[in-house]
Amino acid sequence: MKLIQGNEAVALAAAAAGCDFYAGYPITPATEIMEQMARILPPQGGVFIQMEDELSAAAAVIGAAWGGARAMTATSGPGFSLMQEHIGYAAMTQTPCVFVDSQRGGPSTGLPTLPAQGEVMQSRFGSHGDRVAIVLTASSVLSAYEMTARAFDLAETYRQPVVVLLDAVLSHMRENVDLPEIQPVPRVVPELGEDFQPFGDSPFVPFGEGHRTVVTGLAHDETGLPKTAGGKATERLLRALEARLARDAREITYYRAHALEGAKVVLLSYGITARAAREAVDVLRGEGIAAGLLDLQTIWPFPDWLVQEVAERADAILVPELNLGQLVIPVQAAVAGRCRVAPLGRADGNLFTPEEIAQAARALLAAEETGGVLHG
Amino acid sequence: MKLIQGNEAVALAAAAAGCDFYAGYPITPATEIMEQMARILPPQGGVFIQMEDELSAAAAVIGAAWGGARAMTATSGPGFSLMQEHIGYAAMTQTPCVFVDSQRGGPSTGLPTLPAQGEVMQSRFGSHGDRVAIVLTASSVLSAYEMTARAFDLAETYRQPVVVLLDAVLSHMRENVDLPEIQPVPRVVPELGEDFQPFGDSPFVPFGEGHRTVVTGLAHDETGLPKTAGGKATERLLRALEARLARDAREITYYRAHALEGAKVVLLSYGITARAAREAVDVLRGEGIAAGLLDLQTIWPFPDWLVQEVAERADAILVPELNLGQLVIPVQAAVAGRCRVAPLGRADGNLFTPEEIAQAARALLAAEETGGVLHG
Amino acid sequence: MRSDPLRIRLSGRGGQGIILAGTVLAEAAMQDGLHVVQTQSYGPEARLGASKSEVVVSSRDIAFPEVLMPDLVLCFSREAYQKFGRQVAQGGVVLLEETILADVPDAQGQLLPLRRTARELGNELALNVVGLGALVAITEAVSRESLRAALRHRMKPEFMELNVQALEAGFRLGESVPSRA
Amino acid sequence: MRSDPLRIRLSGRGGQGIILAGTVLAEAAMQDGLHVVQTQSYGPEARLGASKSEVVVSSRDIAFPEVLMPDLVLCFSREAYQKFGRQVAQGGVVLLEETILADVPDAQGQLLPLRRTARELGNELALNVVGLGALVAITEAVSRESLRAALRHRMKPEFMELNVQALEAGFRLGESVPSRA
Amino acid sequence: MKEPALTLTAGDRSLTVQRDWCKGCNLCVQSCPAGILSLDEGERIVVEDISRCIFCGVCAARCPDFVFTLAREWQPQVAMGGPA
Amino acid sequence: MKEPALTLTAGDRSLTVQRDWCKGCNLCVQSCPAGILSLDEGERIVVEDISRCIFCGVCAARCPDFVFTLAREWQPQVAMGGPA
Amino acid sequence: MASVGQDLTEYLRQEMMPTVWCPGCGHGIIAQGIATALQQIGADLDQVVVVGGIGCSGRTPFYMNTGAMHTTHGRALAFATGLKLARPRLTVVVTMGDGDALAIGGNHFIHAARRNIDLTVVLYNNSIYGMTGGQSAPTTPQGSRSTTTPLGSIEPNFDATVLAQAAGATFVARSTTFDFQEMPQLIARAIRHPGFSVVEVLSQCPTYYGRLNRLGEAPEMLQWERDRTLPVPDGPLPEITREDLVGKQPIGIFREEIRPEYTARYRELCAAAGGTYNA
Amino acid sequence: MASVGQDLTEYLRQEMMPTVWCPGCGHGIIAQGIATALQQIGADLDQVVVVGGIGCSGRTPFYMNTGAMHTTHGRALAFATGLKLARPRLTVVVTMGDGDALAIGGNHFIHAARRNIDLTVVLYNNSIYGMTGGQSAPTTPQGSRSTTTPLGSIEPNFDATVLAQAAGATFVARSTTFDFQEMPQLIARAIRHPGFSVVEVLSQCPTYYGRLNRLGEAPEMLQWERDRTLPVPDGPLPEITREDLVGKQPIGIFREEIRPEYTARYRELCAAAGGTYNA
Ligand SMILES: Cc1ncc(C[n+]2csc(CCOP(=O)(O)OP(=O)(O)O)c2C)c(N)n1
Ligand SMILES: Cc1ncc(C[n+]2csc(CCOP(=O)(O)OP(=O)(O)O)c2C)c(N)n1
Ligand code: SF4
Ligand code: SF4
Ligand code: SF4
Ligand code: SF4
Repeated sequence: MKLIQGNEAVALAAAAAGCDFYAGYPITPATEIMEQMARILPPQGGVFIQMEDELSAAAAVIGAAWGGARAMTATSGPGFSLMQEHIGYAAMTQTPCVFVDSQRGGPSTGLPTLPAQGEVMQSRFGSHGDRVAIVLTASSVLSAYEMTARAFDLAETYRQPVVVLLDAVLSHMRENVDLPEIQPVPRVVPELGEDFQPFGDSPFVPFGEGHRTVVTGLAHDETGLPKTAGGKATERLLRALEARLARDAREITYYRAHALEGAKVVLLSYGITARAAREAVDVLRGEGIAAGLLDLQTIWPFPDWLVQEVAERADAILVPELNLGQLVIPVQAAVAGRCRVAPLGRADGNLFTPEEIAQAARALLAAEETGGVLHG
Repeated sequence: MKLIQGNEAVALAAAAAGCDFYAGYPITPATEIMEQMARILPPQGGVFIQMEDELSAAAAVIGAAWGGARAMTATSGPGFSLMQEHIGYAAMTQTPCVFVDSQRGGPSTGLPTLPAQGEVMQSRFGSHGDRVAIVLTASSVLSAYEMTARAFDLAETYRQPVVVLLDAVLSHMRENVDLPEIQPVPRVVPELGEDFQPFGDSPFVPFGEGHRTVVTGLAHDETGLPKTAGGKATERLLRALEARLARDAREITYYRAHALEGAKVVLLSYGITARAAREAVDVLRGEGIAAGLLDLQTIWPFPDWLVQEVAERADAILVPELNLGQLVIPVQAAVAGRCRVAPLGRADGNLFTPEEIAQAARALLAAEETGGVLHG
Repeated sequence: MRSDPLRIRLSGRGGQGIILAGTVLAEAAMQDGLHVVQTQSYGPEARLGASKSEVVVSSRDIAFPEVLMPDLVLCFSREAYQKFGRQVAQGGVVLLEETILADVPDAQGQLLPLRRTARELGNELALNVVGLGALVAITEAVSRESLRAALRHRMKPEFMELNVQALEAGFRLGESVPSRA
Repeated sequence: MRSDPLRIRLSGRGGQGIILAGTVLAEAAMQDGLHVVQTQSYGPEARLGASKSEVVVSSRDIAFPEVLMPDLVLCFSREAYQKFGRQVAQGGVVLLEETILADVPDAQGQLLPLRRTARELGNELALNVVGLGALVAITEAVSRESLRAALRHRMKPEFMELNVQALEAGFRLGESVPSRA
Repeated sequence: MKEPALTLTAGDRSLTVQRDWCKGCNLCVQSCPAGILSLDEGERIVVEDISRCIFCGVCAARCPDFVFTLAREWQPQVAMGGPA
Repeated sequence: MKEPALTLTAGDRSLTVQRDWCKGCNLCVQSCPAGILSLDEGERIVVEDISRCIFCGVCAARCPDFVFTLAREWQPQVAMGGPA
Repeated sequence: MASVGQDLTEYLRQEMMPTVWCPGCGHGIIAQGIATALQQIGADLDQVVVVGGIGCSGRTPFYMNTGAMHTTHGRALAFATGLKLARPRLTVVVTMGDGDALAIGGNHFIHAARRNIDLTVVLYNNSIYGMTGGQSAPTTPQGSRSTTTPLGSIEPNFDATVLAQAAGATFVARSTTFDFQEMPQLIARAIRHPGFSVVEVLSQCPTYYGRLNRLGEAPEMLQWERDRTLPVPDGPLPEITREDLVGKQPIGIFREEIRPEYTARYRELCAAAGGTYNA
Repeated sequence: MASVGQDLTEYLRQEMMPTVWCPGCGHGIIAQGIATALQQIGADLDQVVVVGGIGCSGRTPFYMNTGAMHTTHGRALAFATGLKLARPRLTVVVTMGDGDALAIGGNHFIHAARRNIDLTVVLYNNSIYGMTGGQSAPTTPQGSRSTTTPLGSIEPNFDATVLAQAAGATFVARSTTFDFQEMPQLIARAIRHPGFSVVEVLSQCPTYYGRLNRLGEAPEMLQWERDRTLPVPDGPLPEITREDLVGKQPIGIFREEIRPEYTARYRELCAAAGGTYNA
């Protein structure tokens, strides 16, 4: 049992998951992840480097991955915006690596020390072009630990950049936890025959290990060469990844259900907000209202199937989140009228209190019953 | 009547709308906008500057706006990613300015000379934190001209950065057009009394005109000072803008309807893709199928109300777009089960042909009739 | 017009002035009072790669801007022929620079000595204008008058004389073709 | 525990060691075998701004991590009292550094000579530890043994002696308070 | 929220002290050549004896928090790069 | 898609020419000290008379497109910074 | 004439006081230096804009009773470039931290210098990142501690004045917060200089740099500043001086040179094109 | 021993030929120079990675039969820094255009130089942006034409070698595509240099720079390169030479100096912390 901070949990989990390269640039409220890595890595012979900015931090992470490292960086809103071009590059080049974003109040410099959930859509759509994204959230110190470790696994398995979203409260929050054991996914060194193709389904082979790979952000095919391959190859690779993730949806969709059984009003939430929502559920249940919580830890790929399952059985879904209404959009899209869906957003740097959420849930149910309209 | 290119139309429209400052960085397929401005501005005494990168181009545009200029920049995917932090800053500081993004095949370096519509969601959610976004699209040289001019108007009216989305085909395409007259929105110089508050509903007052404004990306209130104002003030300002745009929704939602009357299958499209969709509608109508087109030119704020009106009367909506499925998400969210919605995406650098779209519409209708399931 | 809409594809290698030729053709169509859209496509190579320029001309508003099956094809180089030259609508016309045959013996279309003609005028760069002239003489895609005017409008003054000569040479070349397509 | 969950808010100015104090308290609660969450909040100022550190202790899993209405309040500075000090749950305990009264004459709570006690030990920086000791002596939020252990775990060795003394002084200070809250 | 400033005078000269901006850093205290500055219990600046003030302005120049203002044109009384 | 390269020999020396990579820039033509290079109709390089080749390697060094390869160890025959 | 200690009330934005800076932070002394410089040159405050980056130093604009622009981390010079070009009559002073100007903002720094645009950079160099809590900066001396170099930094540091000169700045100087008389004068001279000017001011961050490197509190740090610097005569550093410097940083003006300024050149360009710039 | 003209087949990625470069583009000559340098030093091609930015120059990695990384515009050095640190045994050569390295990538350039990390930059300087069609670059000489400076550029240009030295690079040289013998040798020497090395190679872009500035086709441009440069003896430029240079750019090695290299310093840091770097 240990009392540790969210940011510390991320650093410890990364190290346990085999992370041996960290490149970063300081920013509140993510800085302690970096500061921890600066202490953890050198004694292990791992690399820690403070880069000149977030553009280069992300680039160095990708370069290091191609040097064979398990590499990560951590940042917050403004830095996350600057990393978008390179997250897209990592996706395009099938580079396993991990990006942590501790969300603070935005937009712009905003409220550097206060929590938000403003990067839910940016983590999926923030990079130009279009791609497939894997994004996890955490709501407790323990889940920050677990999700960081999972991020390294998913990065390795799907050869993609994986994003973990925290927030200013979680980053700095301390909880007592028993840290679970972590086994890093082993790296399989494949046969490097004449016809080895470094992209597509292939295992990841870094530079210097026998194959003179060509890595490019240009459209390319499984060989990596942009020569003849046009966009069709890129689209094929993207769709294949999308399909693979869809096939594995049940394994990679991490979530926690609380009192979901028989719930008529479902709170669909994630990250730090899910904690208030959990307390709200208990309050509502105490009042005899059949409330339940779906706490999504995997938000991208968005688990339509799971939300649809829930929507089939519920009368209404309320989506509390610390933004102007982001994840509620794919929720509404997935629900497609199966039940009512209402957003509950705030962007003032404060957490929702359990009572605020309970109140909104009551109002939603009331509107439901009277057939009234609730702004949504 | 003139034969001009899409990029040229943007430059001409900007100049006609009073643009007197351009800062940019070259990138295919947007470069000609910059090259045109390099010729147009100096003879008019306006400022043209090539900056060191897109980060600084966006920053210079915002700085120039505060110097009193009507300022713009143009870029494409990779540069648009780099501009995100500053677009958020412009939003937070209520700075009127215009960003043009000519979309090319992505992600990453992708297909620099080929068209895409990969930045539809990024143009709304690409910046960290959350904000309100105004984004226009264009599907012809004439509409590139019109929408650019509108962008300057909206930027001025709402004191916000406005984004115009083009694509590689439109940027380089030539059409013969009669350029309409443009009247730049005049700038009203307000009373600068003791209690003048430079933010919120106030008209925009640049530096050097009597008020020593404090401009910051930190959370602030109507005075601009971050001192006591917390996130509540920021959220209040954001929600006020959101409300104002919602109130003006019917004026600022530019769209074109084609054969929408009585349409059972509606193609909801935008930008270059809407042209193929229009031809597809004619093909389908020719076959006796009641097809129609809603070509959205204002995509953000997303016109839920308009889509809902259409959904009420249609059996199915098909959303062809050159990405993996972006605008279809808010469409599905808005429709909320009122009718079927299906995506039709491609991300290989090619345009949809009219026949491909018609084919998908037929399949959608068939699935509809037999109750079959269409992937979507 | 041969058909409405009329779809024309010009192709060649980067540096051969394909896009400019398309623009001139589009401008001529505009002067003929028609709707016109001109699009272009090229690779990362600034020079030498295969590039194409397409023009759609119609008496009505043009929706889809690209050309799927051209009615008229004019092709200046081997790489362009290999990439773009083999698609043509039924009843369409294909005009090829004659030297393509050396590299692609099974090339299908009317062979024209475009490069040779340009060289005889003293500048091989006039190739594109010769081609335009021939195309218009053979197909009457636009009026000769409009084409002459468009050429004057779009070309740099220093090359004007050369280009006017090249256009007229192109017209003659087109006229000399036995069976007018 | 006085209540389950028990909600504690420590506040003061940046530099007074509020967050460290919260961490030590949380660690002590952990050693008592309880669930604990500690959160913190501070402004842009590295020093001097009002900051707070909150600890929730419970025998069960803790959902909402922040403190809305604290059961126990310990406040070290004027700015902190003005910003955070006036909220307290019914029946809650408020402990204030005595000098706050000079600036805020209507301050409500048990005044304690925390700073004076620390200064007497030779280092005003021990203020936070004195406060912790007093808090625990008065409210029994955590066990003294756990608090001593937590302190040893979290403090830099070079300040250990000072801090142990400060803690014991805090305990005595708390014991000396007439009506134990 | 600015508290009223304290104005201390000696003859035709005066020193204005915005005490509530003071953060107690000691820079002025250690650099005052007359040694008339100190911090109070609450770590706020105190001018002990304005009559001994030589109006050199070093306190103002050294204070990072704009606490002191000399009311009349200041003439440097100390050597360049004077007491720190 | 690489076409087979042309290998031209003179005695124990040989010059390999990958003609399909040639872009007709003229750099080699203008720098060949023996003057045996020219471009054909299709703007592709032609070695007119290999027997006059002095195997100086300048063509290879000047060609931006890797068209020429000298098969044996090359000894510079031209002064440093030779013909351009 | 020195004017330290004069009434700066009208130069300071009273409602923003007290500052967010820590007790004894050198940044307040530099801010005072800027206000004093503005007073010395008799600036029309309605026509002055102070543009800051993000960092403790970047907060300066809030405290100046001028136009104020608090921008994004590292990009202040890019904003300022746009602002100055759009309204060349403005006096634009740019306040940046060492991390702000030289880490994330290094590119804008060298490009603004290259253009020789009439902006004045006051570079607050406290050898560390203050705002985010003491991480190393490109100015952190090799061997120094920060929270990201707990064992001492292994990176050589930039000399901002050397870099500025190499990039093309036409006025380049260094001072310290110890030098309360010269520093405002240098800033005033830099503002008057028609071209890109840089005044690097060595500043103390007692909270992080001082604490992590055991340099004591603010008063001791001022002494430390004095001890590690050496005033040198104006002009390019002669080699001999470099020898004398061993372990010390020179302070003074290293370059002051008139070259065509950017907005002036732009004016000529417009004129050549038949336009009137900023009519 | 010079080895120009030798068989480079195994150094070139045959399946990517012909290159995308225009007829007569100098970039192919530089690429050949890199291949020749790798041959000269007898590099194990499995342990070489050529990292390129975006631009015509950035395409070089595709043509080298080594590991190849074609990154993003301006950031090649940041990718290369991560790569080198993760696997210090690799030989990493970074190819960047002048816009790539000095406009958008200027910051990474000066920071990699500051760290003195063992990377070799080959800077393809064609005075313009080639890939995007002839816009001005920070290297475009004042007065020159580009599509964004139709009336001639009003901006002073960077000297990459001066900037690199000011930032801390320990090997700094310049050559041209005209100098086909020296250029590969300089690159070989730069690769062997244990530290951050920069070889700027002046290159011709006949398609844009040549055409817009009426400098003729490739053969004429090579002459123009010769005429605007002057070989100087190795070492720092003495003042006298600067005088001689008037209007010419010096070519040669301007700095070659051994200072602790970054990965070596990192190895020591790990050792001090009890770890073994890159075991
Ligand atoms: C894009 C971005 N990255 C990082 C940060 C976090 N950040 C704020 S200030 C700062 C550095 C502060 O150091 P410096 O510039 O030296 O100024 P000081 O605070 O020391 O005055 C950093 C890294 C940010 N706000 N934005
Ligand atoms: C972020 C970003 N901005 C802009 C571009 C467009 N772009 C591609 S290459 C290039 C400049 C090329 O010039 P240079 O670096 O000098 O190399 P050259 O092509 O001349 O070899 C630009 C601006 C891009 N790809 N990415
Ligand atoms: S220098 Fe200023 S802040 Fe510091 S103690 Fe003196 S008056 Fe207070
Ligand atoms: S140098 Fe090379 S590309 Fe140029 S003409 Fe000669 S062989 Fe052809
Ligand atoms: S952290 Fe350092 S630089 Fe920032 S205000 Fe405090 S002392 Fe000054
Ligand atoms: S555009 Fe210029 S730099 Fe690019 S390949 Fe062509 S000649 Fe070379």
